[in-house]
Parts: sequence; C-alpha cells; structure tokens
Amino acid sequence: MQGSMSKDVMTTLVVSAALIWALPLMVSTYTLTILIIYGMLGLSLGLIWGFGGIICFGQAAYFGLGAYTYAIAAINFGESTIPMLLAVIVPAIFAALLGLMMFYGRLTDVYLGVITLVVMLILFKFINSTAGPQYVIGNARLGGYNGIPGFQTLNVPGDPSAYIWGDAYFYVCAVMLALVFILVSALLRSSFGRIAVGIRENETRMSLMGYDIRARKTILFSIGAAIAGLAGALFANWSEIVTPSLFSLRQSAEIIIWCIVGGFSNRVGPIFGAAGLAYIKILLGQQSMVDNTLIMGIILVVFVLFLPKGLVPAVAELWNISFGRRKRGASRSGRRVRNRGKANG
Amino acid sequence: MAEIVLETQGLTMRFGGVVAANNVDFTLHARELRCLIGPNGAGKSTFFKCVTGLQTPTEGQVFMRGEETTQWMSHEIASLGVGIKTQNPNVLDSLSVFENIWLAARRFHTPIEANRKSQEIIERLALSSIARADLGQLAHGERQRVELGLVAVGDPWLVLLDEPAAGMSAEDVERMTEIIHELNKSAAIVIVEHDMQFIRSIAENVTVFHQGSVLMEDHVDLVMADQTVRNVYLGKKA
Amino acid sequence: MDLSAVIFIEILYAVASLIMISAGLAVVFGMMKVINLAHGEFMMMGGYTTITAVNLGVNVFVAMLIIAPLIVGLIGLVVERLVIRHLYGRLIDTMLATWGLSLFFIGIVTMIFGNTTTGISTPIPGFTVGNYQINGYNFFIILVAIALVILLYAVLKGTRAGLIARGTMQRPDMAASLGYSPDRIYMATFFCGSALSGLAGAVLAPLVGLVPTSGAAYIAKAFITVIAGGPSLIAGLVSSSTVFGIISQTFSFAVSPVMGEVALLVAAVVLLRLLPQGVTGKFFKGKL
Amino acid sequence: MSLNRRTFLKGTAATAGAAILPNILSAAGDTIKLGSVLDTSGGFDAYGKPMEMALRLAVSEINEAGGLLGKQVEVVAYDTQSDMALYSQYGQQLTREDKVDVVHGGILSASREAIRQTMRKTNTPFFYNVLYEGGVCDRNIFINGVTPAQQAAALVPYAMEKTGKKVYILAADYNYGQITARWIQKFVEENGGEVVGVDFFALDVSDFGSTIAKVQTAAPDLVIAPLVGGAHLSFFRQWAAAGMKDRIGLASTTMGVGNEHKVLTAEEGNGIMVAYNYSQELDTPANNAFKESWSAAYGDSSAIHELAVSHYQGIKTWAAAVALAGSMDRDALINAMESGLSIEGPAGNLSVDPQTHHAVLDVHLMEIENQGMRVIETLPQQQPIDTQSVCDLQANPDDNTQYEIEI
Repeated sequence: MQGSMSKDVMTTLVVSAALIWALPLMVSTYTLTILIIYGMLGLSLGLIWGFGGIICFGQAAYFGLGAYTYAIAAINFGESTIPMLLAVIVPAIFAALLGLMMFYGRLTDVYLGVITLVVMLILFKFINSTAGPQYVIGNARLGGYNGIPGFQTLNVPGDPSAYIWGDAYFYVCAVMLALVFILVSALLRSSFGRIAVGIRENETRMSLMGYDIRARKTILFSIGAAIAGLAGALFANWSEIVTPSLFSLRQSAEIIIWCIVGGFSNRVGPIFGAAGLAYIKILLGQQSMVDNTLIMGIILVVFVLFLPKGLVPAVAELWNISFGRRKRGASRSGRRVRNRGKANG
Repeated sequence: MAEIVLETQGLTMRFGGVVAANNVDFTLHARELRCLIGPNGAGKSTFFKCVTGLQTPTEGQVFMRGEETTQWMSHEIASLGVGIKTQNPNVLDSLSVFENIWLAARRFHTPIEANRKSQEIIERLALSSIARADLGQLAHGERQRVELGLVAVGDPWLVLLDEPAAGMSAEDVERMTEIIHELNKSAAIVIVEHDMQFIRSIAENVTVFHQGSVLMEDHVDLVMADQTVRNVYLGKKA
Repeated sequence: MDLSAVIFIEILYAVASLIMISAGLAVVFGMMKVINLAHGEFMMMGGYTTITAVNLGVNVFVAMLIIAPLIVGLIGLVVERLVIRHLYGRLIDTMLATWGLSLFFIGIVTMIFGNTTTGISTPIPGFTVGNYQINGYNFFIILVAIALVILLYAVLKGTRAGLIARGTMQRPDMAASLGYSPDRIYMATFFCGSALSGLAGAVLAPLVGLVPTSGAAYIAKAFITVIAGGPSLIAGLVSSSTVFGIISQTFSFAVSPVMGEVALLVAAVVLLRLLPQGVTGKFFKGKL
Repeated sequence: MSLNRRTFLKGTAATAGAAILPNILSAAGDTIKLGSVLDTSGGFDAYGKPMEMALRLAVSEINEAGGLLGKQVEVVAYDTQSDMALYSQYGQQLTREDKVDVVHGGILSASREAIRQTMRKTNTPFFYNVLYEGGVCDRNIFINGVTPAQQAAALVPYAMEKTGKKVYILAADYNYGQITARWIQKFVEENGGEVVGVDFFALDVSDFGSTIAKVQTAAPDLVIAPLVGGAHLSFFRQWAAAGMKDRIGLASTTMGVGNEHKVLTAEEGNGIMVAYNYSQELDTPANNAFKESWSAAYGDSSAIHELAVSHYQGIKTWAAAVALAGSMDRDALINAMESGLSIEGPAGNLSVDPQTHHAVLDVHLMEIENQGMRVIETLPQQQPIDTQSVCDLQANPDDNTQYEIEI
C-alpha cells in the first residue's frame, strides 16, 4: 500500500510520455487536445462520483464556469496566467459554497443529483439571458447565447505576445493532464483519499468513527470542480470561444456517459471513456448517410448491454483472465457501482 | 465513586404523536458495563440513537464526561473517544479488514501509527488470517468482530454497542464476550441486547426499558427475578 | 379583475402541465428507481403518434387519450424487454441505456418524419375572460390532469395491482416474497410509465412546436418535480407540481417567462435544502 | 411532411459517395476542395439538412457544367451534430488537415464566430450564407443572408399600415433578437408608431401563456415576433389557440426561415407577415428551374427554405468569383468578389457589396398562406445599410470585428 506511489508516478510518466509521443503520429494534435481536455473533465467527475460517491448531475457547471472565468479574465487582463489560475479557483470556491449548502443540509443520493443539476441549469439560463449590452464584466460582454469570442489565448507567462498554440498547446494540455492524474493518484493514496472512499462506502460508519463527512465531501467536491474548471479554461483556449452550451444538460449528460462507459471508480476509465466517445463523435461527423444521433444511441445501448462494467474494468478483467493475475481494484469497482444501484432500488 | 461518563436528563424523543423515549434519566460511571434490555419497541434503540447523535432528542440533555453533547453529531461524539457500533454490521463492505480498521485508527493517529495500531488490533481479535479479505466476503460473525475492532482501535473510554451478539453462533458469542471484557478494562460500556443468555454471561447491571421509559435498573439476577419485568417480557412476547 | 382570473387559470394550467409531464417519470422512478432519461422522447413520440393518427382520420381526442398512450406504452414495453430488463438494480447503467435510447429515438423519428412535421391545431377554440382571450385548451389539460390524478389514486388504492405496486414501492423484495414475479411487475410498470409519458406528449402536442428533439425540454423539469416531490407518488407529484407551478407562473407574469423558469429552479434548491428528502419525505408521510 | 423516409434515403444516397470518401479523393490534388460544416443532425438539423442538400445540388450542377478552372469541385463535409465544440474541431480539421480551398457553413452566429478566426488565420475564404444580425466586418468572410435592417425596413411599414401604430415586440433573447428588436423599434418610430412593449425570451422558453395575457394588457395593434427555434414555435401555436390571431396582427422576421410555417397548421399560420429573400411560392423562371432540379435530385422540393437558398446562392456566387478570378488564390478571389459581382439566383438578383462583403438583394414581403409564403410585394436590391454604417473594408481592409451597430 505504501511506497508504491513513486512506482505509480513512474508508470504514469512513462505511459503518458509514450502516448504523447505516439498519438500525434496517428491523430492530429488539434483533435488530441480536445480529447485530452474531455479526458480531464471525465476524470473530475470520476473522482467525485466514483471515489467520493457524490452523485453530481451538473459537472458541466464547473467546466463552463472555468471556461467563462478564463474568457472574462483574459479579456480584462490581456494575458493568460492570472486567468488560468482564476479559472481553477472560481469553480472551486463556487463548488465549496454549494457543497457547504448541500452537505451541511444532509442532502444525499439522488437529491444531490437534482441540486447539482438545478444549479447548473440556473447558470445556463442566466448566461443565456445575458445578450443585452448591460451585461458586462470589466471589458467583457457576456454575450448571452452567442457566447464570448475573441479573448487572449494562452501565452508564455509574463509575455502576452508569445502565444502557445498548435502543437505546443497539445503538449501543454497533455502535461497538464498527466500532472492532474498524478495529483489525483496522490490524493487517492493519501489518508484523505482513503477516507473519501470510506465515506463513499458507508457514511454512517465513517461518521461513527469520528470523521466529519460534510467537510470532507465539500472539500472533495471542490477539488473535482477545480479540475473541471481547469479543463474548462483549456477548452476555452482550444476553441477560442465560450458559449452557454458548455453549461448545458447535454454537456453534463455526456460527462456522466463518458464515466459510465469508461467505468467509474478507476482513475483511467473516465479519461478513456471521454476521449473514446468524443473521438467516435468526431469520426461520425464525417459521414452523413445515417443520422448521427441514431448511431450514437445504438452504440451506447449496445455498450451497456454487452460491457456493463465499463470499458476499462472490462479490459482489465480480460487481462486478468488471460494472464491470471488478480487485480482487486478493477474487479471491485464494477461490483461497487452495482451495489449502489441495488441499495437505491 | 468513579467519574460519571454518560448521563441523560429527561431525554425524550417523539415521532409525530408517538413517544419513543419518555423522560429517560440515565447515569453510567467509568468502567461500568451496563446492558439495556426490554421488549421490541421499548425505546432502547431510540435511546441509543439519541445518545450517539444519530438522532437529536426532542427534549432533554445528554452529557459525556460532564460535557453536554445533546445537539452534537455522531462524528463529534465519536471524536471525544466514544466507540459506537450500530445494530446491523455497519462496515465498509468493499474494503479489506485491514483497510477498515486502518480508517478507524487513522482518525486518532498518524498514518504510520495507524498501521501499527491496526496490526495490533487485528492480532488481538484473531483476524490475521482474513486481514486482506474484503468485508463483503466474510461471515456474519467475522463482520461483527471486525466492527468491534473498529470500535476498539480508537482506545475509547466509552463504548456503545447495539446488539453485538445478534445472529451469531455460540462460538462467536463466546469470543465476543471475551473482547467486550477486554474493552471493559479501560472503557465504560453500554450494550443494547435481546439475548438474555448473553446478558447473563456478560453484565452485572441492567436497565430495563418499557414503553419508552426506564422500568427498572438493578443487578441482572434481581431484574430477572422481578415479576413486573417477567410480565413485560412474557406479555409482549407471547 | 379579468387579469387576475387569467392569471389564476394560467397557474392552474402550469400546475396541471407539470403533473402531466412528470407523471410517467414519477411512476417509473417511484416503482423501479430507474431514472428514465428517455422520458422526454417518449413524450415526443406521443406527440408524433397523435399527429399521425389525426392525419389518418382518427378523432383527435381518441388519438390523444387512447392511441398515443397505447402506442408509446407498447414501445416502452418492447424497450423494457429488450434493454431495461437486463439492467434492474443498476441505477447508473439504466441511465446510460436510457440516454442511448433517447438519442436512438430522436434519430429514428428524424428519419421517419423529418424535422418539419405539420402539427395539429387545438381542438378547442379560444375563450374570452372579460377583456382577455385565453387558450380554451388550457381547461382541457387541467381536466386531464385531474382525471389522471384520480385515476392513479383509484388504481393504487382500489385494485389488487395497485396494492402490489404500493408494496413494491416500499419494499422491492416484498412482492417477490408474496409470490408475484417482480419481472412482470416491472414490465407492467414500465408500460404504464411510458403510456403516461405518451399521454402527456399527446395532450401537449397542439400547444408546442413538435420536432424530434423536443423531448430534451421536458426531462430536467420532470426529474426535478419528481425528486422534489419525495417518496410518495401521488402526494409528491401533486404537491411539488403545485409549488413549482405557482412560483413559476407568478414570476412569469411579474417579470418574464425566463425568470419564471429560474424561480422554479431556485425554488427547487430551497425546497430540497429545507426538506432533504423531498416534500413528502416530511409531510404526508406514508400517504400515496 | 417535407422529408419522408423515401426521399430522405434518396437524398442521402445521392450524396453518400462524396460524403464517405473525402480523404481518399483528396490525395489526388487535382480537385478544388470545398469544405462544409453544418448541423445535419441534432437540434438544428431542420436548418442544416436542407442547407447540405442545397450544397450538394449546387456542387453537382457546377461539376456537370465542367467544374471550375477545369477541375472538379470536391465536397469535404462535416456534420457538427448541433454541438458548438465540433465547429471549432472541424474548422481546424478543414483548414489544417484537409487544406480546403474554401469553407461554406455555420448556422448560428456562435458557430460562425467559432470558426471565423481560424479561417482568417489560415487564409481560407469563408462564406457564411445565413440570415443573421449583421455587423461582421472581416475581409476574409462573405455573408449573403438578409440582415435586420434589410428585413425590418420592408416589413415594419407594411405591417403597420395593415394593422395600426401600436407595436409589441417579442424577440429571442440573443444577439440576433436584441439587435433586430432595436431595428424594429427604430422603424416603428420612423413610421410614426409607438412600441408599447418589448420582451425577450431565452431560446428554450416554450410556454407563452403569461406573455399572451401580458400582450393583451398592453393592447397593441401589431405584434412583431423575431422568435427562433423549435421551442419558440410554441408561441405561434398558443397565440392561435387563444384565438388572438383575428384580434391582433402578427409579423415575424424569422418564422419560416427553417420552414417553421410548415410545422404550423394552415389555420395557425395564415396571415402572419414576414419578409425574406426567398419564398418557395416565388413565381420566377429562376426559382421554377431551381425547384425542378431540386426535385430531380431529392424527390420533391418541399424541404427548400430561406437558408438553403442562401447557401445555394453563396456557393454559386463563390463559383462565379472563382471563374472570374481565374485562379484559386485567395486575394484574387476576394478581388473578384469585390468587383461588383452579381448572380441571378432562385431568389432573384444578388450582388456582393464590396464595402461590407454582405449582399445587396431583393426582399420580398410575404404573408403566410396555407403553409406557403405568398409574395405580396418585392423590394428590389436592398442595401445592407446596418452593416454599411459601421464597416468599410475598402478603407480598412484589416478590420476584424463584429460591430454592434448603434442606432
């Protein structure tokens, strides 16, 4: 249990370095960048839902908040370093306040899901109704439904005219994801992370052990929001425009779907789920024979029927069957999610 | 006389029109071992929940080592050094025995200290052979024992147990009895229990609950011999 | 004076339409703890069924009240047998599956009907209140909602199936222990839930611009209403619809429809903060 | 029912070959590559699908006539699935990987802004062929949709004359709606009228009961409703359901651009006043020929709408400019476009305004009648005066702004 953190870091570094080197040979860096960003977004929900048991139907709220914070700050500051920091801090604070409200109100389970969903919809409706000229923050018009285009994109800290874009931006995003992944791994290995998993398993027991689950859930929720906010800021830099659709129900649903497909409760599942599904969507857009909504629907239904545990756990299981090494983490995660479902039913 | 570690004054709990606990005055001294008995619905579980912070009483007060804890939440009470075990085995099913106990130990110790402490408890409770197994795979008796481990690892001065012997084999009960006596060397213990056999084997003093109130409080043998108590039990259970 | 009568009717209508759009989801969630993300698409298909039936010469009321629920119920049945059945007790897997199904239905309906399908006009003329003209069809929706609530109550309270259903809601394992096949209970429930969604979509069809993607507009609202209602099916549905309907319509009149929707959402947050188990988690406990 | 299954399959079958194989063909390098980004599935497909059909039709006509500069035009098309992020994605893919010669596409203003800068940076000429709020000033983009001033200048006086002086505006709450509302207001006042109320609605509002009551409290003679999208269609239905149609006049600057008037029943839609560049009922030789070739390609012509025709005309304008320039060079193309180029499209004569890169075109005043648009009057060759008041690309070729026009 102890001591393997450094091994974990090494593995992450080696694997991500290999991927960063190999993937651009197959897929354009521009496409890879967005896949990485979605992967980070998936990871943010995987962390709080998979490891913290916080059912969040509104993760898009923090993604959108990060993107908007970045865009607004970048217009006002004319450089990108402070806006990047703000894009992480603002969603984290917002989520912490919401978390205080929710967790100290003893909201649990599906009721949490509804509150997070509703808060996201409120943000969505608010941002959507800011088309008028009176909605201005500093020099930035909020722009309502059309969003905010034309803000300063990522630059070398201290030099606003040295833009980081194209391939360089891909490397920045890839390194960011690897860093976030290592931080999440470290978090999960720390006492805090293990206590969080304990809380997911059995809140009453953990509170009878003397842990303040409200505070811990709030902190975890806030960390998840910070990661989503970072993903949002990276997205803003990638797309060079932010629109309210970042806050939309559809965006939130997609994040959940990524995590389910990749498998909750393991760190890489949500990342690969997100990147995989987003890539399928991008590929689908190149054909116009059959309605793409229909194809995506069929893929998801077939998936849930034949790979019910999620992609990564399924692959891990296949690996175990083939090589006969028992890996508890993977097989356990699948079961846990099912159990939760049963507890609700 | 030893220090009073747990005291309630006029503790009352109402659910709508139903009075589940009615004006309960209760006192427990350091290193005392007390069983709460009574027929189903007598109010002992409600009393237990009010004391452990799982519910907030409608009226009355709870004191632990003289400090009022009436409005406290479970984790605050547990943080005082109170070990609590609820009615059904309440453990972390998908984690191993070691991980369960480690999490309980971590609350009061540094990670390294927690490792040592967990190891020690596992040995003391004879759980070494199953230390790496997930709780979900264990038998009922083993799970109960692990939960006692969770309670014991925090070195509590007050232990509150709700039906620790329920559904266990005779062998398991015997082991449980040993552990409880061991705990009792340093902690006062309250046990809510049905099983008279078990109570006789473990306790000296019992408190009898009936219809939300304390009916009687005395040595176990005297209580067992009491006609009112017998009526309550037989009347209810027949 | 006239205006307040109009406002009163619009509030009643808002409550009624919330009840209508949430009923199907409430039944499925209440009985099976399945969050049916394709709920909106079932409504959408109810609308399309009605339009098709009317175009084929069927009386509009027959189409809305009988054919649409039946057809959509049958679609629900097929879906339940083919997909949902395999996923009981797995909350998030059913979410994934029903999300996939919702995309699937949008695609299928687009392929069959295209995206500009002529709707049907309201079968009831406008209505004059003093100086105001209001939508006469509102009264029809209010009546249907009342009938729906009474019917649900009668079925749950007065029939054997209702008794089994109530048992299942409280203890999923109880029905099985009484010798009823949970499989069949779930199948019947999903049929009823889908039929109710179809009914709602059909009844609302003359008032909305129906396109294959219309369903998305309903799912969030229905979900919020159902969860805020809490564990009791009918009492929860009626109470949360009433609270939300009154609040959203009041703000719509006082400020704007957008504020009406925001007010509804804020009310949901406040409500759940004060009553973490929904309205009926605190009041009307143990009622239907 | 405009797009039944049979015609849909036919339509897609006709385009399938080109759609599947873009990357293979592109290896040849002896074609002109036209990039397309449109929402042909998801919530905005009612706009996007007919636009895609128009694009295929225009390109196959160009190719049948021998192509451009002796080369065939090859379409590289992406379906953005009504997802804004995919515009950014495919915009990059078109310019960086497919290296197309021109991009036609974008539907919502946000989608245009998502790709406009990419097109500018990569020197890829960009055609945005959609009715929009006006004000974009960028030498790299050409826009041929009608703008609010072009519409409102025609629609407002006509509708006021027919109904009365008191006007209530119900607009979609985004750029287009906000700006259009201001232009309507200006023209109402110029015509001696009075605006008694303005309300904005987010695009997902679908319940207008309270609004209809509010409008009645203000008792206007005319309601002008630049409402957008599927949810807002509910307004027109609820308006009719309340029996308001015969009491207060109704006009719109958006209703029908995506064939919305075919979703309404005849009795709900009849009498709504609109003003666009195109109507299916336009009885001109050019339009009849266009409808015929559309029918020949796709079975029937009912899917054609304003945006599809704009798109068709945009591609035809581009083709004319390429022929005139005689090369695929971007600057040569822009110079050709700015040379006062004009084409005869299904909607009439259309010429490029060199000052703004917008279009000078005919605006038709129409009334909806039996799910069609009956043309009442044609206002020939309307200038994009709104954009002209802020944008002069001849004087400032480096301008790269979307102006919000002060009125």
